[in-house]
Amino acid sequence: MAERTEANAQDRPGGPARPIVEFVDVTKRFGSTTALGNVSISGSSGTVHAVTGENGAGKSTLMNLLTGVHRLDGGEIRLRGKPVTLHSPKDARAHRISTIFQELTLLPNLTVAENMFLGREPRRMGLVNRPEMRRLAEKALARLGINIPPQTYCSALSVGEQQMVEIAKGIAADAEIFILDEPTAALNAPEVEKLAELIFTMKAEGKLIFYISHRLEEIFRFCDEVSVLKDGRHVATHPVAELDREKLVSLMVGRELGELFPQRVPQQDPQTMLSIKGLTTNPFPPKVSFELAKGEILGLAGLEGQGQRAIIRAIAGIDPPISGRVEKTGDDPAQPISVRPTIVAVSQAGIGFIPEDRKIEGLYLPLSIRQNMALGMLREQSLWRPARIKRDEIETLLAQMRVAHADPRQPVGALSGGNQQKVMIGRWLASGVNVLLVEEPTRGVDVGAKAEIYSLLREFSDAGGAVLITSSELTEVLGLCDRILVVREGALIAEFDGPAATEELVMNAALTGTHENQELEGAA
Amino acid sequence: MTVMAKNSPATARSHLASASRFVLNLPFAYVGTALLLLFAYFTRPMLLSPLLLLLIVRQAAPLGIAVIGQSICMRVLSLDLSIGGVVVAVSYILTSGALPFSGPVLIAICILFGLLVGATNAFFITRMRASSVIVTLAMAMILTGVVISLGQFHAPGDAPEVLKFIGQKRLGIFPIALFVWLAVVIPAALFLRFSVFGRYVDAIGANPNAAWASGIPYVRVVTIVHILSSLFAVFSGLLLVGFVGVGSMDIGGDLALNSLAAVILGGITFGGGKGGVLGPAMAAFMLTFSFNLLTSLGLGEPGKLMIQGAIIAVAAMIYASRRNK
Amino acid sequence: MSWLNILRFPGRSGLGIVPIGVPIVMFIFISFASPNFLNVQNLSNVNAQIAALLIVALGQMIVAICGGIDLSVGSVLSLTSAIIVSVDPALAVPLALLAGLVVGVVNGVGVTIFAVHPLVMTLATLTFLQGLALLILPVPGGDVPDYLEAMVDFSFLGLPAAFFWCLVFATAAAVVLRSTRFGLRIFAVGANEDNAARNGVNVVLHRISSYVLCSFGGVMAGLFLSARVASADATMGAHYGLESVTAIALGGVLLAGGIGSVPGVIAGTIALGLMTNGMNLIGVSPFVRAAATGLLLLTAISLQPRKAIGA
Amino acid sequence: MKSNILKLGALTVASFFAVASMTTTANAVELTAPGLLDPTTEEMTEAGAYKKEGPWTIGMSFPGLGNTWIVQMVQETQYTAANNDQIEEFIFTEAGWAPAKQVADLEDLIARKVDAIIVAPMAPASVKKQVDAAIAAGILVTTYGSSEGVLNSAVELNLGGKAFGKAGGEWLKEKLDGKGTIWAFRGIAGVNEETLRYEGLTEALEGTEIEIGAEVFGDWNYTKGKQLCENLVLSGQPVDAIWFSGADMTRACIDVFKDVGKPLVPMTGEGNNGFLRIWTENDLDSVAPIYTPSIGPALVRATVALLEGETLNKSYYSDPAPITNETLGDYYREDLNDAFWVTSALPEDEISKNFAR
Repeated sequence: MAERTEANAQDRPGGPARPIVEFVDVTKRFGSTTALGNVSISGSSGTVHAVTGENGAGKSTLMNLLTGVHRLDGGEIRLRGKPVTLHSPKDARAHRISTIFQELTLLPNLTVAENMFLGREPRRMGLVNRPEMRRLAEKALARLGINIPPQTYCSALSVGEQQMVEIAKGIAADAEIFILDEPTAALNAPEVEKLAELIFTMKAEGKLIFYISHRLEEIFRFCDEVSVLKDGRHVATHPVAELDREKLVSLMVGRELGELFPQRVPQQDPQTMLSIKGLTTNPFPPKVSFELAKGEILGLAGLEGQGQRAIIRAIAGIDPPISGRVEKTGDDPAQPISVRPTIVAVSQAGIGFIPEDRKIEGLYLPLSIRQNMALGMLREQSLWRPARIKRDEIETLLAQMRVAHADPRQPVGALSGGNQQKVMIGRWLASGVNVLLVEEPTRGVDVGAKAEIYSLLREFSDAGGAVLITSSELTEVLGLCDRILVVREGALIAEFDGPAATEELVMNAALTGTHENQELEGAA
Repeated sequence: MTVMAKNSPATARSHLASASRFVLNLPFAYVGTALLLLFAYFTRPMLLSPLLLLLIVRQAAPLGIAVIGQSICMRVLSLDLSIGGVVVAVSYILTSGALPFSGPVLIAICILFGLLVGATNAFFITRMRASSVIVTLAMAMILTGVVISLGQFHAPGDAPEVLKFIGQKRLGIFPIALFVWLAVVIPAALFLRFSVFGRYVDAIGANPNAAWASGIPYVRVVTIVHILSSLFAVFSGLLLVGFVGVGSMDIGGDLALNSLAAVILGGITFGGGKGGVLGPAMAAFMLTFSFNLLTSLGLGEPGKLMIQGAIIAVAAMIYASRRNK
Repeated sequence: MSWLNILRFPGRSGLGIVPIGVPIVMFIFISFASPNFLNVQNLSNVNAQIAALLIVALGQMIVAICGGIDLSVGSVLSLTSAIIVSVDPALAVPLALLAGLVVGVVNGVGVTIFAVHPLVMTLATLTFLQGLALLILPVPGGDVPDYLEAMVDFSFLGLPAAFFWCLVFATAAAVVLRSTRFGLRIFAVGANEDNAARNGVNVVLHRISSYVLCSFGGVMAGLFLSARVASADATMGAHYGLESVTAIALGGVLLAGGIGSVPGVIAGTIALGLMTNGMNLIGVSPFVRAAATGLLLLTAISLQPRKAIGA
Repeated sequence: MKSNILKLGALTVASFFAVASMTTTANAVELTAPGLLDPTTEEMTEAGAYKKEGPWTIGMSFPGLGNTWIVQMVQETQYTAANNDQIEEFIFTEAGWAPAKQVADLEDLIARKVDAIIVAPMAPASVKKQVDAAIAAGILVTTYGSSEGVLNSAVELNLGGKAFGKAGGEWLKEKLDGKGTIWAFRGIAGVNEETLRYEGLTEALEGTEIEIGAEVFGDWNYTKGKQLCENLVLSGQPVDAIWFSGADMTRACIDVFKDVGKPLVPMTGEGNNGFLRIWTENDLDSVAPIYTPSIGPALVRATVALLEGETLNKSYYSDPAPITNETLGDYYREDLNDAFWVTSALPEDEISKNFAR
């Protein structure tokens, strides 16, 4: 803590240090939507500059302008005082800008060393100098204190290891300006510590680090300055020292958290809809059993990569479980029906799965809104029959969900993220399922749409359905769910009643909780 | 925007613009056919006689039927290169005399055979997750190889009379093959347009991952698609054998690649497109008409191949780049 | 890494038990089945018989690693054959190479810039070039330049010329894949072009270059084959497009991109060569060959499942 | 001699062959039915030069398959070889019309140490090296076709070619009285035999006022021939007669003329039963050169003769008189199907077994 203020103090005398990166009135549009409007932010050497805001606020877009992935539509970027045009990631690299992307950009069929030097392989006599590459890779990995042989193929690494390699790759680039986009998303606690050390070293070396995150604790721990974006606009930039948690949150959100979430109605006589018995999933050996009741929204919480995703995907039949059973209560509560763990059988049993990535797994972007919705209605129809589509029902549903659209015949890809998310959920509402498995219900969705999606899910459960969600946003889990199960290393380690749970309780469990099967992991 | 356009002086121009947009959005086959007909009108007007056009339709029918299967395959992001092999096998079953049955029974055997080939293709593509290019290519190799080794000591005989009748005769001036074509195309078009199956085909083509994750019976749909494709190949083969009248080992050899070309010209791309079933059908006519036109222009084989290749490349480039905008 | 480890963890080479095992099993089987197989003359025949296919398949492998497919390479071979007997012998090779360059660029531009599916694009060029080759050389024949014939007819250290052709091209391809930036980056492009681009790889340039190299392989195979049969034929390469795809698929190259290796392609080509040679030697009806190749291909590919369903 | 046999009337071709071989024993070696194959040179092979102790292994390299003529030729060849107990093994290879594959086939046959090779070269130059290698390895080589001196094979048996095209051309010249417009339906572009046949036609037409109005390549194939003919007929190209390089195309064209109701014009054909059937049934006016599949058996017999130490002429040529309206009845077999080609060397029971309608 003291160290950080010292660093700040060094910059201060004689006014602010000359910034090496300046965004001046930058604007970026995608089609008709303005992703960024007149944003001006600057960063100086030897500082860690947080860029934060809600999902979809424009953080990644802003940084992608600096990495050459996107081109400016207005304004300019100045590097060391001079305006520059960045056409490609290669250009950015030439200007000594290094990016550690949020999505993993490692190529599975390249080794760690090859990945780290892709695009700037060291050469000797025109050929790739592999020994040199390996040596440099080892050096960079050593700086992070990680012990991964550089000759390992990246397909063999865990997600956390890949994230570390991604970071090492950025460091090995010998740049002046670093962009860290949600670097801790896939890291476990010791890895975060290593990253922390590294960030302080880099700062001491006079680098500028843009730290993109919406994790408040990290911003307060690592950063000197914070710029807040909201809906593509620059809200404010403050030294971190001048802010506290509440102030930052209010800058980010601009409203009380409470009104986001619909009212919880306690269920009188909870009746089991879905029971999971002894489920084991691929990377995680522990057996998982729980029940989902009618009218309930159940949340699987925990740190990222702890098995929530594996559990929900196993139930959905996407990545079928290794063992275990799923039973669903049908018309007769006394006679639960065993559900085969394949996605088709699961869907036939009246269970809908809403994936986290709507573009990749969720929507049919080239098809119209109506076609997307209509596909849900076909769930119980025979392949050979004429498709019975009730257009008026679709219109009603679209209106109910307040999907902002010009025409149901327009391609769904032309909608904004929030409306796309609604269409994806709407498809399942139209299909008549009574259990929904939802991964990250509001990823990449603006705040207004969030509230609407929450109330959609709540209406669904109130109408006699049941919802299971996974979410990396703790506030979401706390605000929406009736019951919260905390997952750590694939096991359920704690259960909280929704209204009673707090962020501290859940985080505590997620970070430190243990389970009876832990020795199993030790043996492995 | 439409309100603004209504009373503005630019109305006529915007009509023109939307008309030209409509034309540009049509599969290339429609525009191409129109251009070819126009060109023929000035250079070889004889080709436009109704009689000849109907004969060209008959020539196009086998390709037109095979192309339906190919187009559904492509709409679910798959491909069927085994069409030629199926046709050769059909020719063998019908004309080798190795199976001592009557014509209708042989036709039934052909259909069963088509089911089997399609199911085998589908098995490898969906269950073994093998590339459809490789699987159907291998299938074509196996079928032609087996047929040629079986047939090497036996000259093929005549086609069943019923097929010769369908392939060669006409009602009035209309060749029966035309009716067969229509009888296959129209139900296929309606089925794909209105059935649940057709919706699923669109969904899989638009986003296979989403189709998988949302519980659409992906494997079943792709399996049916490949079975249908083989069945259409069988029908195409029946028509071809009937048309030729005798068995032949090099029958239908260019069907797989021509059908691929026709699908592209018909506006189908991998995973969708606007052509439906009619676009590729039009493209089958267009290709056949272009062969005839080029012949009557006295262009030899080389010229024909070059123009054919150029047409496919240009159409694909126009269509693909427009789709990606 | 030990040999066994490579088989167990093939990495991006695609070299599993199947690609390596198939030719070995075939070799052993034919050795027992035919007394004439294991003699120097026959083995050198096999070498000469597979050389052209190997050269084409190496080019096909580069395109495939980069995530494409090139059916037109057979027509490039035919075109080369037609060109070299139709122009001044001194210009023959440069002109053929120029033609290869143009074809590669056209294919590459169609696939990358116009975003045409590679099967469709190269099918179109296949058709066009076949026509062009027939236009240049309607009737087979002609005199292949003497220097070319000399290049396939020598023997050195008791080894036939074809051996050195194979050696040169296999080595060149291996160096390209293993030790050049291009080689490393096409693996990246083939695995995930977006991520490759984010790492500063020029995807368009690499794609186009892969098609150019493939066409270059077609040209070289055309020179070799025309010289070997001492005459030109404008349909000489017709089989090579699909045959080379078969060879690389047998060799463990993933058609979806990102996986493949020179040893695999060599193994796949040898497997095909042994199939033909073995059947001729054992006296199996030659017509069975196509069927057997198809079966082999199906078996091989079933043992290498992918994630996605489709083309 | 030929007329002698024709007097036998409506005998089938095969039985006529059987009778012929019984009655003529003058020559030392009988390669085919008499009149089908004549020596073209006085030069003889050296007696005993190729003599080997049996049983033999004989290999054959053929360019490829594709039509019923080839199937029948291969069938007859294999039958002949199988019925000679001195031939232990007969290996048939086909190159799928790829010159490189033919080279490979020959190399493999040499590697198998066969006693003799029958080669039907796609292009003589392309197999020269392998033929020389075979001869150097002590293998007897006989050739199907004429290599014009390129190959050093012991004996060459040739057929068709210019004479085939010329027979049709001469007939057309007569029919048209030396003037008019004809269409020429050619075979597969670039194939040697095809070029020769076409040259035969142009030679026959030299000095006449007959013009070739349209020239198309129908690949000897019914389907393609039919499409091309439909096209030419309906595009109104003038035509007085049609020359064909192969019979399947003639059949196709007759079907087209009948289809559109256009009066038939003189068309040349080929000795194929399907064509002969249409000819007979429709009372056409035509001529059909004979391109005999018994060339295959003849090659086997020549090879065997040489291995036995006999002497043969260095080259032979098959140029039987074409089938005309007058002789049609001698050749047409109502009981056989369209895939049968005259004249066959198979015995009658084999013929009726394989080609029954």
